[in-house]
Amino acid sequence: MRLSDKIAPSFERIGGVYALPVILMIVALPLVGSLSSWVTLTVAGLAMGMMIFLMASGLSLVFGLMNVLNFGHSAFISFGAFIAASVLTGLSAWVGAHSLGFNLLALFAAIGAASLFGLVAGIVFEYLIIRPVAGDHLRQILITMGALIVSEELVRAIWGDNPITVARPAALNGIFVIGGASIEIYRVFAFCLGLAVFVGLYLVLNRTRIGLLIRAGVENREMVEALGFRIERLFVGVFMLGSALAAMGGAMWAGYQGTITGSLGSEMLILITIVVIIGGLGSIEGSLLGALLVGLLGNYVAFLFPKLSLASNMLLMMAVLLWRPWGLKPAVKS
Amino acid sequence: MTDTAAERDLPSTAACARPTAGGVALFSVIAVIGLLLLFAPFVFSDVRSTQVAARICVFVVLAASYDLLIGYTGIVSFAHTMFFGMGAYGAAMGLKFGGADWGHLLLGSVGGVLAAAVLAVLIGLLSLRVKALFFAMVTLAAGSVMMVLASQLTSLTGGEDGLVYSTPRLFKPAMKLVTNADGEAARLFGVPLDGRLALYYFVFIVCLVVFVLLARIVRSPLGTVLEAIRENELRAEAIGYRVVAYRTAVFVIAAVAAAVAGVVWAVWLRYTGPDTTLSFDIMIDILLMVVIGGMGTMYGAIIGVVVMSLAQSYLKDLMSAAAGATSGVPILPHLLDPDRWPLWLGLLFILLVLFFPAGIAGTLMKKGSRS
Amino acid sequence: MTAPSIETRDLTIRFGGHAAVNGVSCAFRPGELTVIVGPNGAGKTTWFNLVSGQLTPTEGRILKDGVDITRLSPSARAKAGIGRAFQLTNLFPRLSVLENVRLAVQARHGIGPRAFRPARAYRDIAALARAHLETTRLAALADLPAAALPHGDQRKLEVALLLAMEPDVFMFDEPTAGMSVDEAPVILDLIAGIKKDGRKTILLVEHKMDVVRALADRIVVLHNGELVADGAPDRVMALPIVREIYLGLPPEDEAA
Amino acid sequence: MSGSILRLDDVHTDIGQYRVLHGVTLDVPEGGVYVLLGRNGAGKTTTLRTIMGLWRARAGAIVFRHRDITALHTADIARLGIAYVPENMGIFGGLTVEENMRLASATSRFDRTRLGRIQDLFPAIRQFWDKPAWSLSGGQKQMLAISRAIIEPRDLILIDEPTKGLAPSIIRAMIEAFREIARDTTILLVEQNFLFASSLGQGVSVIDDGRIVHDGDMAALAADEALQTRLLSLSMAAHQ
Repeated sequence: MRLSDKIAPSFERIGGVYALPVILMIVALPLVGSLSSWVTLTVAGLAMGMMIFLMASGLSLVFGLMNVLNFGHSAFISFGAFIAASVLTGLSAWVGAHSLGFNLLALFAAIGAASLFGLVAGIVFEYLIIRPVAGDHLRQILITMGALIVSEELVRAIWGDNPITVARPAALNGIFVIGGASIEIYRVFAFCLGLAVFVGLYLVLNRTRIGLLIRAGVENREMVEALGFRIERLFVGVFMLGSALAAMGGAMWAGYQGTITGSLGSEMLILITIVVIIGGLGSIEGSLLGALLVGLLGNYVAFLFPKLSLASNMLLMMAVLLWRPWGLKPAVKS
Repeated sequence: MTDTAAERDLPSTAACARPTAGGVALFSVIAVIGLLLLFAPFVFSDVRSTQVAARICVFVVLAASYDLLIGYTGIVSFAHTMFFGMGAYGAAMGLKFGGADWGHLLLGSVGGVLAAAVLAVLIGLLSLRVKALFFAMVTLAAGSVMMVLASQLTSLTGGEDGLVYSTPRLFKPAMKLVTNADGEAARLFGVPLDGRLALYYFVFIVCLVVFVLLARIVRSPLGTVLEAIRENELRAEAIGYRVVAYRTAVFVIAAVAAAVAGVVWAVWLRYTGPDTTLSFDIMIDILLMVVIGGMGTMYGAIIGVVVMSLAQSYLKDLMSAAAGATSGVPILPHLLDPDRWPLWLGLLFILLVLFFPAGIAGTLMKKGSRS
Repeated sequence: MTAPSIETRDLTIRFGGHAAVNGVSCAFRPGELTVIVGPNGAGKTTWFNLVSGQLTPTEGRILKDGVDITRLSPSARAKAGIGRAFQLTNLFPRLSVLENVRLAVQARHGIGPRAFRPARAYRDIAALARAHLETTRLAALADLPAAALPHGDQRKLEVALLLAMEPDVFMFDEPTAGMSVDEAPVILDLIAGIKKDGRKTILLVEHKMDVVRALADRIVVLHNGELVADGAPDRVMALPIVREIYLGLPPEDEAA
Repeated sequence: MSGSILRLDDVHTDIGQYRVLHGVTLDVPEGGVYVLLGRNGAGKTTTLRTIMGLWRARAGAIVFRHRDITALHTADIARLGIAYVPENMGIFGGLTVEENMRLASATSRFDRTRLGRIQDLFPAIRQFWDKPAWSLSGGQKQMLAISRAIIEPRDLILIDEPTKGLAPSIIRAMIEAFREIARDTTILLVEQNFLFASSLGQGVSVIDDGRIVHDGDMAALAADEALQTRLLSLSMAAHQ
């Protein structure tokens, strides 16, 4: 704190922690050297960040509202990815058609199916796993960990132990070139979808009565009930939404990766955990920040120092924790 | 009033101070297990059973040290296998790159254990000052990165294949501790006094010493401080205990115990790889053992380890039989495939957390206290 | 006149724009019992939290026997001789009554190099703990978990913990809150006993005027985070400004 | 007075393993202020929380306007027209004063005249309208909590020790406010401060050890010092 006292005011002036992804992008430019590579990497990083945001936002939101840390969250990512892959395989005629309409239809069907699964499975999960251990963090951590194991084994039992190839819609498969930088259409699509979800979530939380209820419920659940609202229904709704977002993110991720395996869930758990820690638990702004930083840094480092790429997220997390032990933008609780 | 209402339903450690009928039964079972482990090479003649006994010894240390964290201090860590692995890899590298002698075993082991301690201090100071949930997440991330490192730094760790090495001569099967007239290893109750026996007792004694130390810690004034921190962190700080320092200390103690268990395991197996030490499956096993045995009961760790180890071999056989029997049914054989063993483990785990949060030892100790 | 054992200089803490404690300077001497009064929201408990270390001030300094302790952690301040009993009962619920007190004794006297011996073996520490239970009339309940005690006994245990810390500065935050009429005197007698010792500094946040009158050597009045009066009880209670804010005579802007 | 609005019939409530209420029977008449007196730990708060459904009665019945509400969900009880001002006030500190009020109004829109009356009653509500509620003082938070309870027309308001920790000057202002509020609603007031309670209440019940030990007229109780001493062994000098 003492050292940074002089930098702090100007840092806050340029946007505080919100400026970090931009600063990272600017710093990366001279390091990467070539503008076209930088554009490609940046677009990839932003797209990856947005997909991770989709997956992580639910984890963070559910924590903020219910004080529940759901290690089983990534089960929804995994199921979402595999369901989307199955739908895309089933709709292979649409996926392969040279028509943007049919391509998009197939993709939306896949994302829709995954999200729908997230919604439905979210209710079941909340009722069976989360509700019985409400208020007991230790048992929560344990039971959701158990749920993650079970769901991951279920994925393997249903889709097998071998990797599955995901068919990507033809129209989104292409690349367009701007000034020597090649940009994958799918990445632009992923970025836009994630951004739209973020804006929607932000508006709901800050501009609607439901959002007001949610924010009040975060502070004092009992009082919200004494004012006449059934808060557990609200919370179930939020849990379902979070699960659906995770499944949606998983579906997008499946298309992005092209190949998925049964261990997708636990792999992504680590990633979204790091994102949520960096961003600060409980706030969607924090999740977005964390996700963008992880996405961008991951891509830059993979290009600059391939050997370091795996450790880069961990190093980023350590650095953030040293600077702000509660993350960049944690939810404010009274 | 409202805050403590929930806590009042939990078992009280203070109330468990007097022996109950269940407690007596529990300690008899533990005594039997202890005796069986002590005489394992003489009771079970086959190699496989000795292997199980050694594994139980190592995992008792792992589970007990983990219970020190989760049960006594209320710290949830997912990095326990990381420390286990660091001890194992330390010993393995010493023996592999240095040579199969005591000096290099000691060098590697001390190196591994020290590295684990240093890393535990770092993680502890960095993140133990914040919330329990947060710490769980940080250790989860750290543990997984360590696993990635182990599989990537092939030149040091052998990557996915791991390291194979020899142990000091004393532990080699050909070693004769006492020779008889024919120049062969002498037999005691029909068991040859060879390197195998020495190796088993090396494992047993080291594990026993570490376990006894851990058990003494929880009964010492330090143990009460740890429980106080679990119960009411702010008040513990207010009466003069540096909570972060105590938490970090107990995290380091647990890490060192796990690393020592790793050293022993590496020597016993003569092989160290990600699957035998670092894997997340082992982390889950440890968690399950502690939860089955009962959190906050050092002796519960023993019960948990034994139950798990027996169930693991028994249930797998049962599953393959069941999978064969249901081969006509659609998805069922897939669920009953022995490879799907974690599925049932996970289910068992969930049910335990839901219905028996006190575990076997905790539940037993309460039995008979009312009557 | 003895040197002050505890002193705050320009002590200020702001939450956002709101100064909960604003430039409070005062010093307290051994043998003196000071009651801190003021309407709700005046900053009494916040000032306590600053002195015992639960909060860190935005500005100003805290001195213990002339040594700056502003940046010390709560545990370091406890070791430096500042003991605090809390307004809301704040114990170790699943540990026994004896263990609760033993923890405080142990924090005070240390366990030295004997850390590995079983806790039972520390007869000296256990004996001290039992003595404190006798003083607070809790000895019969020693083996019960703290959570099982009725409210009044939990408050007594709270005080027993404070006694066991053997501090130089005793800070009580409404020690008799929620106690029945027959229980409260036990606590008040204990406080009077500490005062008689003559070497301890006692700070007491209290609302009940009968308690204030019976015990106080001195009254400090806080209002809106600021120190507005400080002095002998009769003199302070007679000050117009105190009558105004504490007894609310002129109904000027109440809310502010 | 037009009959009873709320009746508790032999209500027993446990908190965890502790039996707190051992048969509370209470009859709150419609209109005015009814006081439930008792020393700390007597079961006052538990009684209110049981009425609100925040804690469940193990036995007995709670009847509101001829309707058994014993097993209803808290939110449904609130929707019947019962407001609750808890001991800790239940203010949402992270929300603004306006947002706190908005949550309590049925439609997110305010009845302007009603709001105006409240703001006249409690000027701080107007003054801090768009400020975060955590920045209010204790007394102001109490006023916000009460404002929240009356922003909609309610039949019954349960208020738990509103004077706790407040300076006498604020308490005096509060007495005026409560008289004003009680004109068109019933208040069930839980108190420990006898002076405050006696200046407001018409009817009174005294609770001790989880049982009602006295029912009657406030004026009679106020006049009978021996009865006061017997029933309320508490420090009445607390706020003098």
